Amino acid sequence: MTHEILLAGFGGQGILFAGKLLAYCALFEGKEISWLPSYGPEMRGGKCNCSVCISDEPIGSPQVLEPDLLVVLNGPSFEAFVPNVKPGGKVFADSSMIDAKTDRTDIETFYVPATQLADDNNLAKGANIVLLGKLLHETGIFTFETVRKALEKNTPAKRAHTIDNNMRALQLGADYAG
Amino acid sequence: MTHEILLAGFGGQGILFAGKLLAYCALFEGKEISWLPSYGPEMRGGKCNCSVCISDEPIGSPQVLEPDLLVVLNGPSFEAFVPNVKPGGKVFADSSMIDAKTDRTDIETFYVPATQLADDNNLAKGANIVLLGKLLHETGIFTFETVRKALEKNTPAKRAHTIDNNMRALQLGADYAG
Amino acid sequence: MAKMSVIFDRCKGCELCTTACPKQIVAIQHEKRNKEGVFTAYCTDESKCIGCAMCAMMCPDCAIVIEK
Amino acid sequence: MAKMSVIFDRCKGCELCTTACPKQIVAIQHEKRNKEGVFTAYCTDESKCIGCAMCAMMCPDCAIVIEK
Amino acid sequence: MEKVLMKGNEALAEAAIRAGCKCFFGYPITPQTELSEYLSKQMPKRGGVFLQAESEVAAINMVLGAAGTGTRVMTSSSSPGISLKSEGISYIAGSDVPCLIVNVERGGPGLGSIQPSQQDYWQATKGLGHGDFRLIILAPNSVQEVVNLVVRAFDLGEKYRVPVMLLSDGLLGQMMEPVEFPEIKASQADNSSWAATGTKMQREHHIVNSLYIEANDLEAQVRARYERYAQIEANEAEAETYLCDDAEIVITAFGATSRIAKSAVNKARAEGIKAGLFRPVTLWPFPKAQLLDATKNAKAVLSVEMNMGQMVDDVKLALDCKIPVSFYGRTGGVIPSPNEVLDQIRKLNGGAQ
Amino acid sequence: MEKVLMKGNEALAEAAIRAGCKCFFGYPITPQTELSEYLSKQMPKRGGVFLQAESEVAAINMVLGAAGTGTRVMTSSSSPGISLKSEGISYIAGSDVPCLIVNVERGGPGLGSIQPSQQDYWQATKGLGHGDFRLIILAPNSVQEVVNLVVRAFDLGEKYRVPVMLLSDGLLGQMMEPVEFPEIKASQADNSSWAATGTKMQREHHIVNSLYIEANDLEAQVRARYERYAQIEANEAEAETYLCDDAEIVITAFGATSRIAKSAVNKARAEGIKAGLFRPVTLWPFPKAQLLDATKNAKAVLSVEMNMGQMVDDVKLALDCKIPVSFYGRTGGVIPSPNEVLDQIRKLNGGAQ
Amino acid sequence: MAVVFERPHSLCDVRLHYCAGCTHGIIHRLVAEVIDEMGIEGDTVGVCPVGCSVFAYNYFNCDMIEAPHGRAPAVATGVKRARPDLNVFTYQGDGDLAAIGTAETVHAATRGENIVVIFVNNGTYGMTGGQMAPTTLPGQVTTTTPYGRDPKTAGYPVRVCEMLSTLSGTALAVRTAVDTVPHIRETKKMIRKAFENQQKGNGFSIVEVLSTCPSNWGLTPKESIKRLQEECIPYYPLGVYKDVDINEANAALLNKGGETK
Amino acid sequence: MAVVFERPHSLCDVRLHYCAGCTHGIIHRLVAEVIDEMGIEGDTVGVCPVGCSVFAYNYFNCDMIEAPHGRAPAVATGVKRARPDLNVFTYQGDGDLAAIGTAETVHAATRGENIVVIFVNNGTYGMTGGQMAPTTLPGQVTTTTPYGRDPKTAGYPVRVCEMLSTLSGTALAVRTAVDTVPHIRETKKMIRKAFENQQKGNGFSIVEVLSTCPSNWGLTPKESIKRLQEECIPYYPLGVYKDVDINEANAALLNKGGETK
Ligand SMILES: Cc1ncc(C[n+]2csc(CCOP(=O)(O)OP(=O)(O)O)c2C)c(N)n1
Ligand SMILES: Cc1ncc(C[n+]2csc(CCOP(=O)(O)OP(=O)(O)O)c2C)c(N)n1
Ligand code: SF4
Ligand code: SF4
Ligand code: SF4
Ligand code: SF4
Ligand code: SF4
Ligand code: SF4
Ligand SMILES: [Mg+2]
Ligand SMILES: [Mg+2]
Repeated sequence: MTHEILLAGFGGQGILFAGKLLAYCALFEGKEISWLPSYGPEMRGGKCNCSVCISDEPIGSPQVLEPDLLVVLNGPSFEAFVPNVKPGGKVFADSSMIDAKTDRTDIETFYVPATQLADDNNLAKGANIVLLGKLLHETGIFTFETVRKALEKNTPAKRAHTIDNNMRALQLGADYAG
Repeated sequence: MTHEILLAGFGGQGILFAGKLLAYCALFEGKEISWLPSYGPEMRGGKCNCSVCISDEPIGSPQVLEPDLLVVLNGPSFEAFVPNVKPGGKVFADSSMIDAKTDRTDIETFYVPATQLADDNNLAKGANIVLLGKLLHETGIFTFETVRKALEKNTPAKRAHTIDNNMRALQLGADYAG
Repeated sequence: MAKMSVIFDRCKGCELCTTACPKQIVAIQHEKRNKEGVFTAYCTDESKCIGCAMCAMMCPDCAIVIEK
Repeated sequence: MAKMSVIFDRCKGCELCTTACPKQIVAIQHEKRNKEGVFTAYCTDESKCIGCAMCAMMCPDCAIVIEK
Repeated sequence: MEKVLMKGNEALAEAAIRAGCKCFFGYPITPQTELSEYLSKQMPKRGGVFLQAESEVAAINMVLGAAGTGTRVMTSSSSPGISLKSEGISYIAGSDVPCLIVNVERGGPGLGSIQPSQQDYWQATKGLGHGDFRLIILAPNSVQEVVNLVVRAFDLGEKYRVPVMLLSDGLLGQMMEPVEFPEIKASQADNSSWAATGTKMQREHHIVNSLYIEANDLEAQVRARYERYAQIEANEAEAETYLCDDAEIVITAFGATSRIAKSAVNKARAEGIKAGLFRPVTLWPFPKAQLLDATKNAKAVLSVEMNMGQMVDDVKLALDCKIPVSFYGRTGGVIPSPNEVLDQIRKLNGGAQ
Repeated sequence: MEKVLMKGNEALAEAAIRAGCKCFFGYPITPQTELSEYLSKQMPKRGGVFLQAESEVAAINMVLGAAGTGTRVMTSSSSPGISLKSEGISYIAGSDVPCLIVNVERGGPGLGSIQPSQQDYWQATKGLGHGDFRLIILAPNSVQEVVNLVVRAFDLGEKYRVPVMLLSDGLLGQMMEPVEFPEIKASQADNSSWAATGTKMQREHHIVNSLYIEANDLEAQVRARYERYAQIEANEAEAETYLCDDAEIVITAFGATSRIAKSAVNKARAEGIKAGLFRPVTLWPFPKAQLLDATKNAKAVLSVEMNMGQMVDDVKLALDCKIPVSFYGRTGGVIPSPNEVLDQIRKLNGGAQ
Repeated sequence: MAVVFERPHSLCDVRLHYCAGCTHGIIHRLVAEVIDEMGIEGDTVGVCPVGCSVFAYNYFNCDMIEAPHGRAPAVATGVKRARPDLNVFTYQGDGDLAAIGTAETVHAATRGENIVVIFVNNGTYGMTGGQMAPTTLPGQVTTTTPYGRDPKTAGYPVRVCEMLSTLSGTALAVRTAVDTVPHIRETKKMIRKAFENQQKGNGFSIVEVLSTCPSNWGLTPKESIKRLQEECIPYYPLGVYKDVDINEANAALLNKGGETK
Repeated sequence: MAVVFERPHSLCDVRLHYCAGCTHGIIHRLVAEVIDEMGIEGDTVGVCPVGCSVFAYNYFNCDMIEAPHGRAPAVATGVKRARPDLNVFTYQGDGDLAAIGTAETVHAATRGENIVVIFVNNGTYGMTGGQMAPTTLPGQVTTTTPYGRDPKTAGYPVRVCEMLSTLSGTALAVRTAVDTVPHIRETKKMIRKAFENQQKGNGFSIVEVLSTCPSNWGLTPKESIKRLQEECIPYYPLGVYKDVDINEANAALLNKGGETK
């Protein structure tokens, strides 16, 4: 089993965090993992993406150029990365932020109004997790149980209350039919 | 004709200036010349020496390791450099500053109490030029005329009065019988 | 008669302009995101604007134009 | 009863000590050069020395020793 | 020990603390920042010193001071900051004090970019400052190896009294991988013969110094140091080889690039091309003997780097120019893809047949 | 023109003024001091700028500023000071602005000594700062050639928009020789397409910059620069050969050392040994073709340097490792003597027969 | 109706990359407005720092030069000495100017270098992600002072205007802020004064502007303005620290022409 | 009779290489006397600069480290942080401390780094042959200001104590001279105070000593002392510029413990 996952959007959208959760899930399952961020010089609002490789074999290049799973939170990234998705791959796109649609038919694309869903449910900045929920729902690569463990590992004590919010966001994504 | 001249002493004794006068004399006579100083980090009182090569041929290494003419103004330099003088070479030593004598017989050594002579004649710091006078007298490589031209070239206008003093010092050296 | 207008795609929704307006007629709308995904500032009551440009002075992104 | 003595080979003949002595009994001799070729300082009148060490305080080369 | 997920930069910092590093002096710069940030959190809690200096120049000189007392000390920076440290590094080498210098390379020259690169190979292996001197250069290619080499770096530095550089890059520094921290016995070489720790009025004073005003003295110092360098060359060169035994095409690549090259080698093998990978772990000393051995069946060597070909000369020299060496590289922060490298291998394979 | 006696440092300064250098920024250091001192006297009288900066770091950045306006500008220093300039030099190279940098080398590493050395060969030719870039390196061996190469340096720098280094040393800088100043037509390349001279509201603003945040953009910049480097390698490499035609033993030596080597060659010839001298005038680009030509009858090559053998690799690579290259050097400020070199030649001659 | 307020001409018509609500943008605009109003855009060269404002070369419409981190005053000196006819300004952050660039700043000031320095003090290293800056307040949490800046180990903040005012070459040293419209107006006035100083040959002028960094302060833009007012201004009092005609102020020194050896 | 004045133990019994009459030698002795009297030779590390005093490592009997030009305060910081139990001092010239080392000096001061800095101000670059230093007086002829230092192009002199006094981490900033025995005594007292500050953990102490450079001033040693009195002291007034308990002086700041973000 090898997953090459790319998450992409603006800085500040929680791209790296979402990738980290996936990486931790894989860690709990004893996989080989690499997680590689790439961002511009801006603190917020700049291009930001994250490559996550999960495999049973040692990982060579950690850079995901042709993802089989793409999570994408803004228009420019949608345009830049959808063409590179491997045939048979899956795309999870935040349709609150992205107007475009792809006409590729060799991949599956899920349009989730993630930002809207998050906002509507008082989960501001939760779009990343909403999309993750959808991804897990569609691929089943990790259970929500495992994600909760990853969240626990990656949430400082004084922000522990956010864990439940994030689990809610996950569920929102999973439940979204769209 | 090739002369490899080494002048050596403490900083502040006018070693480099004396070497420069020789170099200028050679320039006036259309020779190939190199002049190379060597000194320690001290402004005054440190080791200081100066290599002057004068030749009809282009000069390779400018460093004089085995001089045929050695002008030496202090004890440590006398000990360091007299052994290196080429057989047949000449040494001009300031005996006011140097107690030692050499027992080399394959070279000619002139002991001139240059500092004393200069002091006695109100030519403080003129020991370098006194020894130069002796050197020119013994070797005849340049005329006093030429040296005067060199002095004129190397004395800033407002110190022009020193030229005559220096000519006097030259003469003192030339006249010293020892 | 004065007019404050926000350049839709330049506004970053930082809200600094909203604090500067002496007439308190600058606010953030929650209807439409611009191409950066931002809910932008707008003038809540054009008739009250005196064109003092305080909002524009405060805007870090030159996203406000004032006409008079 | 005090004694000022100059360490012959350490003295650089700078004359700073000569300016510091309240008794004006420090001077440079012009008889004998040390190994650096320097005419050194000395006490012109040992009997007048009060051992105040002002000369030594002024000497940059620790070339003066005072006994009392 | 439990495996944890860590960025290369953080793992490096943690390994340094475990290796007994007592002082860190640095100045923020992308992409090495996490390293200092990690230490700023941990050092105060674990009995160490973290100090953010006013500049890289100050930082390297603080390293000189701390190293002069015989303390395990490190600094880290990225390319432009390393350039600023070059005078200080030359002094450290000339003063024969050990320390660890980390360069998390980014694109250059000048301000360049903040993306990963290997453009400082020459600077690290040849020109990091004025004068005749060397640094031991270690180039890990995984987060785990970062950890292992940090420990080795401190030990080597003290053994030979030389500064050691760990040459990382934006890719290794920023990526997270699972990592395990081995039990480390923080050894500290005896420095009682030279360190400036106060004479306690019981010995001659120690002088930590690189000035030898007599040329002959300086020459003697330099020659003595080069004898230690000769020992390092004889004993410490290290390389990893992968499928080289029967390889007709050997890729040479170090650090992060070697991972990409490895992926390419695997792809080439899948196509039946006899490709192998030679990865120098020590860039200086360059593992010449190991390369000769790894290329005994090679018809062509391909150096793959994230620069314009800076390692090529060392490869050629190690091979005594006997096997043709070609080059494929990306620069300025662009990471070559395994497929690009594969293409090159294919070309060479065609050419070699 | 009348010949005058001048120190290498002073002649360099005078030549720079005649070549149209309008600004000098420097910081005192032995053994380059006379250069700045000369300019401090002359620049104000001759319409130029002399500014003693607060440090070498400041000086090189002032050079960047002045060069950014398209002005002919130079700086000079000696080894430790050059290390401090390395970040700035990398920026200058990355910003594609021309300038002249003088290194009057002294003994290293660290504070080292103030005697002549050639220990910065590697730094100059390979590692002067982070990132992929090159400087043109010119190495004169007489005061007259210093003068000639200064003029060339400015012209080359502007022609290719690269920084140029004149690599001198304490020997060349301090020695006086008779020198003649040729009539110099101070040419100044057209810089109207890039220099920051004020838009006058008549053009797009010019940006002098080395930052390219997109890795692909930075790579494109670097590759474009390497194309210029390729032209430089093709067109500008220069060497002097002496008695090489029939030489069985060719000495390679640059700068001041080549004079000593020449004396040794003469002595060897007097003994009937077929020795010759190959002297690279440009150290980068290294005159490879010229070396191949000069060694066509050589059985052995001996590199003579005032360092621990830094040019040897370039010589070997130029020869494609086909002729054995041995090395003789002194370091730390010691100047090799012609007799020492002669001994080496004799040994090789014995060995070669 | 006529446009009475819009982007100044010398600020390029592009999106600024700064985070939402970052006051760098205000300061950029003020500099551009002054350049416009003085009509000097065509004869001005700006020098950008390394820091969040590193892309200033894309924003100012005049010719621009990118300096290495901290070296903008030296680069500006090079420009000004080579081309005294040009107006030269630097735009620098607190890490740039008061940490790595301390020597260049102090010496440009003591030389009375005829340049304008716009100094944006936001108490942190914005660009690299919020490390301690020389001007970080005691107790302030940053990514390299995770337990709050403890002056006993991490040092005390540097007060730049106070320090530079001791130097004879400093003509103008003033601290302003951009938290309110009146302060913004004052800041602009001082920037103008600094450029006018340069045109008069009146030496070194520095305008220190207290600015925000919402991203690294971990606050919203509005909260950041509040912190600026409540924590920063009290520590860094606004005001004119020095404002002299340096030639007059140093007349006694300047008359010391000729050789006094 | 007993010896009442001789070379202190912590000054090695070797010839100093300084030029005849150079007051570097006096200052060396004073530092050594203080070290002797405080009995700290065995627990002291000195840091030498690059400058005429570069060989100080041969002169002080305590352990010594040679720093690159200007970087002594950084090297000393490294020593002190690694080994807070040691007494650490630097000995620096004006070129070293106030030109190339400006940033290191200012930041050691602002950090309140617990070290002693002996600053020998002789208004020139002695070692390299008399170039202009940052403290060279206006009008003074040096080898790089051959027509006399013109502040308009070569800048104004830096007054170091005045500048460093503005920094919160500076505990002691004092300027003395070694032109007369009383001044020499005062200098010694201040050096002692600086070392005592360090033992109390009282932060950064600098003793600026006005010194001569007969060789490069082109004067005899006696004339040099006269110039020091007539030209240097008037420009660089002697006195205590700052003398505080930094913990008390900054109590308000230090109490800002914890996170204030
Ligand atoms: C030599 C060097 N060191 C460090 C850096 C990394 N760096 C870039 S910006 C910066 C600090 C920026 O802070 P500041 O000057 O306060 O500007 P701000 O981003 O806060 O506006 C640093 C340390 C660099 N680019 N070059
Ligand atoms: C990086 C570097 N730059 C320059 C020098 C040359 N240099 C040696 S000492 C010195 C100045 C010394 O002046 P100062 O600090 O005033 O000490 P002084 O000799 O006057 O006591 C300089 C510029 C150097 N060694 N290293
Ligand atoms: S111009 Fe004045 S009144 Fe009108 S919206 Fe702006 S701040 Fe309010
Ligand atoms: S200040 Fe400017 S950017 Fe911020 S909300 Fe208002 S208009 Fe938008
Ligand atoms: S002060 Fe010292 S060195 Fe100078 S003359 Fe007196 S004893 Fe000699
Ligand atoms: S000890 Fe006092 S009285 Fe005696 S010689 Fe010295 S200064 Fe004069
Ligand atoms: S990081 Fe801070 S200073 Fe930089 S743009 Fe964002 S808010 Fe502004
Ligand atoms: S050059 Fe000046 S400072 Fe240096 S030792 Fe001589 S007199 Fe003293
Ligand atoms: Mg900042
Ligand atoms: Mg000095």
